[in-house]
Amino acid sequence: MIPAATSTERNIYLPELVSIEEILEETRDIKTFRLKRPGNFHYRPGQFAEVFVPGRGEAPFSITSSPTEELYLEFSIKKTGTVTEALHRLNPGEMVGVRGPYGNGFPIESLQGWNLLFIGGGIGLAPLRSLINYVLSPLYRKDFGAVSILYGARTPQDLVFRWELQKWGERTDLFLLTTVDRGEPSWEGRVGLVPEVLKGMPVLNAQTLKAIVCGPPIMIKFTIKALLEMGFQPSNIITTLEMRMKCGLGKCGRCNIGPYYVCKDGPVFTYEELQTMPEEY
Amino acid sequence: MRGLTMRVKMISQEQFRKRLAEKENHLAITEKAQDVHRQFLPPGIKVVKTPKEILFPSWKEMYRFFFKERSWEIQEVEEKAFSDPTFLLLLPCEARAVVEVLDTNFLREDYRDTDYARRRARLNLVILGCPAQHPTCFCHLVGGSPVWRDGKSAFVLPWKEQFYVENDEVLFGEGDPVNTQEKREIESWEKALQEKLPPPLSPDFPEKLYAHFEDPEWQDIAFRCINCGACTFLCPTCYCFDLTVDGKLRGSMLRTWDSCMFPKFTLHASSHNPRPTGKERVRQRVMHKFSYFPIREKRYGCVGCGICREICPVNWDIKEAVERMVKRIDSRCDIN
Amino acid sequence: MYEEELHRLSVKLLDEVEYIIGYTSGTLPFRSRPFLCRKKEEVELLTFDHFSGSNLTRYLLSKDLREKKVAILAKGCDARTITVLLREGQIKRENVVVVGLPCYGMVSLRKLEKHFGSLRPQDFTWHLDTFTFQGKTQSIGPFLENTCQRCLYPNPPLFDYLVGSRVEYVPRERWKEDSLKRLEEISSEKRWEFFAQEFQRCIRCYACRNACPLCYCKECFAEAQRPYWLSPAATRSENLFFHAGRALHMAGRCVECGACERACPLEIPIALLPLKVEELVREHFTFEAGVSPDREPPLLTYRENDPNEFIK
Amino acid sequence: MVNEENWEPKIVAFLCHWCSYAGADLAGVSRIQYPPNIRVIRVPCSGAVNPLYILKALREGADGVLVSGCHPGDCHYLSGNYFARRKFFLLKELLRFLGIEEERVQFSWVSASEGQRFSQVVQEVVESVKRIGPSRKNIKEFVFHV
Repeated sequence: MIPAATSTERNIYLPELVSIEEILEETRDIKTFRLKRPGNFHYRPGQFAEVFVPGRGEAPFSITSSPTEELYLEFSIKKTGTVTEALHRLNPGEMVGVRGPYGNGFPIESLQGWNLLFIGGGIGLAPLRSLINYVLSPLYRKDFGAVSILYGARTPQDLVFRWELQKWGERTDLFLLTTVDRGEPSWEGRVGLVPEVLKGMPVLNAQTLKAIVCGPPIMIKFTIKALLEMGFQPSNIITTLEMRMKCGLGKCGRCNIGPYYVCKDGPVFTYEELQTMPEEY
Repeated sequence: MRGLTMRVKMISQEQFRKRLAEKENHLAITEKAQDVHRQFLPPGIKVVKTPKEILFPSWKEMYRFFFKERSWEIQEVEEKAFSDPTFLLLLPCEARAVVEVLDTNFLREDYRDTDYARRRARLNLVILGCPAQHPTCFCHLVGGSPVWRDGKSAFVLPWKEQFYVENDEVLFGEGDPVNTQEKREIESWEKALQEKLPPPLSPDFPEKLYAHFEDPEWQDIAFRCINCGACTFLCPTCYCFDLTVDGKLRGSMLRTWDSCMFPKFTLHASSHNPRPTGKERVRQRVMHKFSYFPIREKRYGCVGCGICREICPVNWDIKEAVERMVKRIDSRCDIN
Repeated sequence: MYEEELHRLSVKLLDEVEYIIGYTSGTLPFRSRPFLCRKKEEVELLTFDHFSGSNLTRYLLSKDLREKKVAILAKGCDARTITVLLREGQIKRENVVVVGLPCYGMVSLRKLEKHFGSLRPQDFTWHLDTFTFQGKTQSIGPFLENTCQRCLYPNPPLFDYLVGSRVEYVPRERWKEDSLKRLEEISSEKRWEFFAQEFQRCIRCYACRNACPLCYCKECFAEAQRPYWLSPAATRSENLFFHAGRALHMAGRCVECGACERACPLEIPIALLPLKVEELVREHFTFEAGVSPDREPPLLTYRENDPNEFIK
Repeated sequence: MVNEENWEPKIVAFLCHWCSYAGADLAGVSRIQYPPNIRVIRVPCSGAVNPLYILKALREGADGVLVSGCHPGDCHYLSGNYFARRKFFLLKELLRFLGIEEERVQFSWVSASEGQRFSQVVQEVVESVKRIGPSRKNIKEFVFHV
């Protein structure tokens, strides 16, 4: 017969309350929250967690800090809905619930030994940052080849992780290119849409490169088109998908694209897998 | 499936009715099972519209939160004594919905839904076999049959003024043994019944349907559907749920039924909706049960009970939709 | 009813409109269902019988039909719904050709089965307001839906074409069956027990809301997050909140067609609430929804002598 | 859940800013005593009180709801209370039809100068709600006490 649920068995929907240690204002509508890391919470870059705001609701956010940071978890959250709005009203020291980690995360094993090209758009840099810092950490840097990052945002005010971009820029083993869609007099860097700037980048040898793309759906679509034209194999293009999620456990039935549950079988997919899925995301 | 150790017995109709009447307050029966076996049943048994009312209730508090001494606290909801029945009389198709679909989703090893697991372990299924196929059902189409059982739960089949009972120790009490000749008779009758049924869908139908995602036929199939949640809420296999918070300074996280027919089911915070109109949502309902779920779990997500056909306000018919897609697939028309 | 006349008219109509929204026979006994007729060959499938209960006007609001020129079959109550939608600017009059159907009332299968037990369609032959079963012809009155028994507008007040002949009597006077009146006569405590027991059963599948052509809000208050009115939990108090709220949103709009009650999969008599509100509007604000397009709706205007004694 | 003797009803009062709220203010300023059971919510006009506010208050656990605005004719927005009156009439009759106690939802017109009358109105409302006891018919099922 079906084994009865023992009372000790964990209620899979129960979050763990942790305190907010620090809140960093990235842009006018994006904040980075640094939370104390819940007990035995082990995760891979690219995984996400359900953040529960008591009295308001719960929503999934990709973890933007790298697993190599033992003490805390970071989420970069844009104010768009009821839960994010409630989060943006919180102050350091208040409590939120964290449940997870969920999702498959980036395929670290298949990235090892390859040169990596990270392409981020707006808040899409958040999930990538977890992988970038993981790759750049002293422990794992040797496992990966050359790293280049192309990051675009709408305007200079929308650039996130500015201090980290600074740090990445100073590193010698890394090529960073930041662009904005609409420039401003105070902005000396590149101006142009990410897919165009990508085509103009110095000659990239597509055979030894894996591209990891993250950003708004339109940017992903055109970037992937550009990558294919540059000779990237569909299996070497990796992206994360955005779907409405509630449970994060592959049970509540809403985040599916075809037979795949984005919260369990994803959110990270290669473009090769995306091609087999119906156009419904 | 019929091991030698299977305990079988024959009981009379009076004993069947008497024992059920005795255990009345531990019993529930699904409305469809009551319709099919009305003449054998004692009055007064609690009727439920769908097995989900007991196993996966339409709303349940998952945990509570409250603000006390300047900090939040989270508390599990202590289980008050279950008043739900411990025996559920249901038809083979509904039993199949519980065993092969709801269990698959809620009792998966990686994340077990403890509320469902507790209720499921407590509930004994009593499957009442159908003497013949009801006009509105199509269990044959999806690999079921009017005499399906899972070999573990009790099974009862009306047989020549008596009842053939399998796997029951508690409910119906003592019965006279079944001699081998009678047993063979029952088995051959069952085999004959199953042969008479029309053929099921072809084994590769899920993959073929998957390829017909962009078929324009979906627009016509979805025209009359008004996108309410009636079919999904009363369907024994639909398990989609929503997690909503209710309450500000003290409240609960509620797990409630949700439906792929509602537009907010897949609405993104950025107001993008991958399934914006009725067509995508109706297509999702059919594709999930006849393509996506079978591709993942190697069995159909629909058990052919026909409840959604009976209760639909505009008589949208899932069997008709599947048959139209079968015709589209057989007519070899390539759509992309 | 009126099949041949309807088919002849539909063939002619298909020259000037792209679609005809009508009814066709269903896949289950005693059921007919909405049907989009596009081509002349499909005209034969159009039917109208005592089980064509759904209100077709809601299909006029769907994205792909809204801009097109469409003909629609409309019973008395459906035609009133079209007037309300025109008044509320949801549809354009020139896009809609209304084919009026004088209606003798929709029969409730539940009442038939309660009286005759399980039935087969072939045992019945249906005439305008009587039917023959096992050789005996009897009137359909006692088996009509609750709303049809108290109907005041069997003939469509608005139409471009009228099929068949007008209904000579007003059903409410003829059948003298009024489920709303019966409920008003019992004590308020008993009424509460009745409603509490019925709302306990509701599972909030929103079939009633989605079947109603006048419930076309982009985001219904029952599913809103900002502001958050009620939770999706189908408890008695939340269901009461939803149904009372919806009934109030129907004030001066509900045409008493009963499509919400017929849509309910659990057969809960939810139309009682909008009907009660509509009765109040008729009595105290002397207004009837969807009858004359130019009258000011009740909640958009006021009068000095509106009821006031309930206010301290 | 709540013992009957020392039970104090919780009443939500929607007071229109221009008249009833000012009336309540006047009652307070002139030290007129009235029961402390009402929780005041200031609204621009009685016409701004959506019947869903009242149903929501009952759902969240209010034992009684009072909506008070300017006398017909005094409305700062000229016709706000006239429109409101029709909506309140429909809500009151619908709740009565459902079999919910009359006293749960009460309405009044109190002008800015009627401080005394405001305290009488509140007095009446609190007494009548006390007579019918705590609200059980509308309160949401998963309320819990910490």
